[in-house]
Amino acid sequence: MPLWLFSFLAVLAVISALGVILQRNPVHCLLGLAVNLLDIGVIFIGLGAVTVGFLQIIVYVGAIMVLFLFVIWLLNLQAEGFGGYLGVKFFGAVGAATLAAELAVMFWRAAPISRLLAAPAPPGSITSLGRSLFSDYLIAFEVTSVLLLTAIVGAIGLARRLPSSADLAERSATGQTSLRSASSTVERREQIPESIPARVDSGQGRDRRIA
Amino acid sequence: MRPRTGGWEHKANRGTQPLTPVPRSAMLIELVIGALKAIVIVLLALSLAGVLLWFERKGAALIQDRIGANRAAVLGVGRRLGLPNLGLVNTLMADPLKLFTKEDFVPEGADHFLHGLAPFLALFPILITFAVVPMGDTLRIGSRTINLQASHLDVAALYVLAAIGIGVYGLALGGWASNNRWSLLGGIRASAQMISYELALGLAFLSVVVTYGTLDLQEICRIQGAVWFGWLPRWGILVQPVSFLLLLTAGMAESKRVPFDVPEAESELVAGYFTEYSGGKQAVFMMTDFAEVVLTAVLVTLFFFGGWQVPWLYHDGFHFPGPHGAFLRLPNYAVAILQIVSFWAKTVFFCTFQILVRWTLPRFRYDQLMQFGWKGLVPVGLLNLIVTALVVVLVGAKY
Amino acid sequence: MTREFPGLALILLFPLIGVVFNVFLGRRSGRAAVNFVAPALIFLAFGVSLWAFALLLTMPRGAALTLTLWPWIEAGSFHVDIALRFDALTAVMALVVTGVGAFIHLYSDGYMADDEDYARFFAYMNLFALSMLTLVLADNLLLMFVGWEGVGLCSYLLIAFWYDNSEFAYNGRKAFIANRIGDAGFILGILTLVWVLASHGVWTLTFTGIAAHQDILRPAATLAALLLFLGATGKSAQIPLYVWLPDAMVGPTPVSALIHAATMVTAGVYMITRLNFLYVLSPPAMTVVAVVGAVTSFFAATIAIVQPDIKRVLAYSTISQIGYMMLGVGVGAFAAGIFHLMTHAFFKSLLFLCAGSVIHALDGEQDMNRMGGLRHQLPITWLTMLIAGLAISGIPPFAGFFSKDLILANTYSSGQVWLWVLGMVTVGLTGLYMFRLLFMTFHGVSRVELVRVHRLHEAPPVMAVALVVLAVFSIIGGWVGLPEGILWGNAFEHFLTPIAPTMITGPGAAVVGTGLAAPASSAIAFLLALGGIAIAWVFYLHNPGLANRWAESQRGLYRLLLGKYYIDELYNTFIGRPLFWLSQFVLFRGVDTGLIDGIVDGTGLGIEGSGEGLRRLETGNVQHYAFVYLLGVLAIAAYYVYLAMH
Amino acid sequence: MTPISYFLVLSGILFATGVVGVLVRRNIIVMFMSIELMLNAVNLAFIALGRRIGSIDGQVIVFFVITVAAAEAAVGLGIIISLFRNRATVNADELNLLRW
Repeated sequence: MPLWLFSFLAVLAVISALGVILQRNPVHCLLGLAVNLLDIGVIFIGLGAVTVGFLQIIVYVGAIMVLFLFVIWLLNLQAEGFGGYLGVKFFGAVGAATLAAELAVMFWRAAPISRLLAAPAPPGSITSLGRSLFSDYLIAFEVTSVLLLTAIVGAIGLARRLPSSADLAERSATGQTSLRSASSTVERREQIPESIPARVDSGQGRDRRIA
Repeated sequence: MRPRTGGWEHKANRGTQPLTPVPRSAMLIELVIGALKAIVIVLLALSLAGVLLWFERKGAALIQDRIGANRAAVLGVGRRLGLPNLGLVNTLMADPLKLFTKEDFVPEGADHFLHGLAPFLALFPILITFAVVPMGDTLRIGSRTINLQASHLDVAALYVLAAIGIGVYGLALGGWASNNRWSLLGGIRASAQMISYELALGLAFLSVVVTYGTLDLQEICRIQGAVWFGWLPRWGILVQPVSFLLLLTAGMAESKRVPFDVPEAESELVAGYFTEYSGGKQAVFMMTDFAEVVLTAVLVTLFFFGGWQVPWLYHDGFHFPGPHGAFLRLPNYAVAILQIVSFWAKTVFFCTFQILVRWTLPRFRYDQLMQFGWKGLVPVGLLNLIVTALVVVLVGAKY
Repeated sequence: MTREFPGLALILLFPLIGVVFNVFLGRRSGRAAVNFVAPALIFLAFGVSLWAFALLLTMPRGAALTLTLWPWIEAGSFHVDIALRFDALTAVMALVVTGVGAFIHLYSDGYMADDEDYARFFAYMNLFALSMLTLVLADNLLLMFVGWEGVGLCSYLLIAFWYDNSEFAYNGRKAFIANRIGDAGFILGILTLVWVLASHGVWTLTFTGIAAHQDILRPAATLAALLLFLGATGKSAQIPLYVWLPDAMVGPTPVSALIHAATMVTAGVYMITRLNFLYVLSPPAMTVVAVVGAVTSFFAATIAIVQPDIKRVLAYSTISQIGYMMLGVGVGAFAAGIFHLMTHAFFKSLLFLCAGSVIHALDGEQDMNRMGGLRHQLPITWLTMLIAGLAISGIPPFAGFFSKDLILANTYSSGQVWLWVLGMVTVGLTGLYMFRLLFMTFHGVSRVELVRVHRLHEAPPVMAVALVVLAVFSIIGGWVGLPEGILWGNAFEHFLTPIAPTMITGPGAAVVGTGLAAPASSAIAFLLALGGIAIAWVFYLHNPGLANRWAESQRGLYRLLLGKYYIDELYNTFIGRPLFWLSQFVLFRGVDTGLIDGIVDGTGLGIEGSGEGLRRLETGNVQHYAFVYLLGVLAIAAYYVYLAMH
Repeated sequence: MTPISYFLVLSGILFATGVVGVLVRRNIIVMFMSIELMLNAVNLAFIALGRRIGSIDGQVIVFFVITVAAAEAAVGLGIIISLFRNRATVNADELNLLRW
């Protein structure tokens, strides 16, 4: 990867990362993160890890970030004010800066890194990656599939809205039970749209969201 | 300061560098050719999108038994010559002109930056996918062999998926930045729909990729040039019919057009995520839609209809089937032209098909849409993938 | 010579199947299934044992069938396998356990016909068979100990089978505790052996392995033998740990027959015989065994004379007979001890089963003062019990005669004459209490309560079959060990000799063959037995009032005997109460509440106090935690920076 | 050609940026995003070092990290949603039930 390209990408990465932590509006933070991830994906590709780079873009930028976006909308997050435990924040920032400095020194001067012999660039092709995944890392790969399944179940279990007793009482009172339970899909369809206008209608929603 | 770690880099790459440096002039020519290829394909795609806009209006009129666009004519030349007014001028010239000169309205309280960025964020990823679309095999000019593909990429299929995945942001952010409830709902619906159907799209891709054993679109086209029984072209549609249906359906859903147009359902959400857009930005959104139609058609063509393949046309001419098969020698440029024409003809056919579908089917309800995606297409895609993988393992990837 | 025989595993597998079946499916599959499966499996085990026995007979003397199932303990050089060994001694034991056990299982079908908890009963019974077979089939001391503990557990479970009666439950616990004391000795004995062997670099617990190192064992032989014998006194109900056995009679009668007469209580004898190579190294230990056996034998017989409870009489009789066996092995006549063990298994289990039949007929009545004249109503029971009585009394040609005579003759040969005298007296007492029991139960006037008279019934066929079969064995069972010179002579002893050779030790071993001849000893024993029977006839049949008058005149002695020498009370006063006091006031109030609770509470309070202070650190704010985390990361990174700089 | 240490230093800077985000921001979702940022910084280091030693293992690990991150995001966001339902806030300072 030529230095000019790296410089451009690195600067973009740092700016977008700063955007993540400095922007007040979560959507802007998210945008910063998406740009950052995209950028790092491109760096991966530039480093020869073509497959992983595209996977990073597909999975991270194309799916995980959109999920974040959904949640931000679903919770109707407003911009974050300044405040809280300022001491921790100050020293946290100082500590993180120290960490960055330490890492930089470490990477810059670490003897093992600079002493290692040069090796040919690994083939970044999907073939070698797949071969490695399905031979040396087969068990890890299979375990990952179990992990994903568990995560799916866990996410559904956590995020599912169980009808509260008040809801049930209301339903039975208005005689809607049979009607609703007859078509659970209708109910599910209504969930996502309902939650947002409801919060916007709560008065300050419009301003809060954009503030 | 030169880092101490710097030394190995040169050593590492010395082996991979060509021994004789490429002359500067040759590099320049390469650059020009590359740029030309990129420009040509993007222009072709965009003009096709424009033409589709016209065809959509006229086609809709045809199906709905009305006249359709017919207003603007240049000095009435056509009518004087007794030609029917096809409305070409007002859709291809007057409308864009109007759109780009209209006031660019941004609603109060909107996020100006994102509102302006969103349409381009939507269009851009779709356009860049065309970089890896092969329009033909190779063209030889003099001693130079030109791959008729703007950019050759091993993992082109992944690239296309990645680009489509990024395409969500334009719509989602556009809907959010407009500070409009309908827009936001439209944006949410759009992103939810796109993410859901991306899955089916990905599964269709995977089946195809497993079948061909490569992610390279050019390679996929080349593989489809073979024939069965000496006469039947081995197009993907014969091997992966389920995948074809999946890809077509999911692709149409990705372009958010009827019957999958809930994000912009005018009876429910005014105009969905671009309710608050006008002028040029709206034109860009519309362009995105049509570019997606083209993209879907291109993908279907590439994966299932041989891409630039013309039956029995090989690099040196036609080899017709039959026991005493005739042979028609063609020069290389003729072959290339035939291939390009074939590719675009197929693409146009599938674009047309999608537009016909648009005016034929009613809209899905939102829950039906989601159910169709998750409970219909995804399981079918998974099943198809499993069967494909099984067959490939059992038969061996002999395709 | 040994030979691999996989069938040995089957002997254990069948009872195991029974246990699993009865525990998990017993109640569900119903009484009929349980009644069929439980005995059938023991019969199958019996069949396999016979098969193995037949195989063994085809092999040269001293041969054994072996089977190593899997490694059990692997710790350094110490290695113990789950391994089985089927030699002549095991053959006798396994055949007795499975054979007698099978018929007792069959008998139980009838006996437990009215009990709701049949599945649990048979589960325990099968578990017992499994444990007992493990005990006798074990190839090493440790596996034998597993069986040893297993039978103890089953004994406890079955004594307290009707656990809703608190007294029964108490008796179960008593048996368990007495056994625990013995088991402690057993464990210490094993550890002594391990210690001695390991100090010479020998890491084995297999019987053959230990036997091969007699020279190493010699210094510790007395200690190990005595400790192991303590285990034997617990399991085999010898002085001083015999007290549990009479109380164990509250269990169902088949249990008494199988566990507390035929098999488990003889485990001690088996163990000593199995370890005969160890015991012969230590004449003092042998003497102790012989003396304890003889004294127990006499002591228990005297108690048996006056007990009114039919099963208690039999219980003391069992103690007395096991005393004989101990006497036999104590003087070195291991084969004789095992021989008596076998014949005893036949006639004593028969006696118990007959008693059970009587009790069953009388709806649970056990007091002989409320019986009498039952021979008309229970002819089969009467006849079989008479055979058993003759057998135990040592009347030829019944089984007991041969085995008991062998022991007495060997005792005499050993030169310990007073032990022989004690044994002889006990022969007379045996005849007395046994025929007292028979006369009071089956002869004379009926003292049965009127309500029970009409419901008197002979045992059902399944029970009767068991009685008859065991009666046959009580007659012919002794014929395998005829005195030398008659027909096939003492085939039993010859069979056992390679495993447990008769080695008469003791001070008078030199006088073997001199003085009193074996036939004379037999004659004396026979006459004494007849005398005992005659006395019983006089006291309880010819002149029924005489016994009471004698009791009146010898009040002190009678009370002493009736009160079982007040041993239980003695134990209670001198061991139980002090222990209880110690537990209550020193260990509980002092050590437990004071010291241990103090430490525990103090620890808790200390932790609570420090937690009270430290919990202020838990702000609940994630970022605070993350900050601390960051400090750690910084420290680690600093270390690597240091490395990078140097 | 860019030396590998440049990539590593970039990775370190991004990681530290993520740390700052986790420590400074109060919005849980933004904290979560910062964690993703840190994960990516580490991924970058893996890829760069994998390239450095000529091994595919770095890419494999990154592949797994991406997968795990997907699972983590799904569960984490699920937790955040149910948290929001119960407490009506995503402010980390207010979510301190697990305190003394």
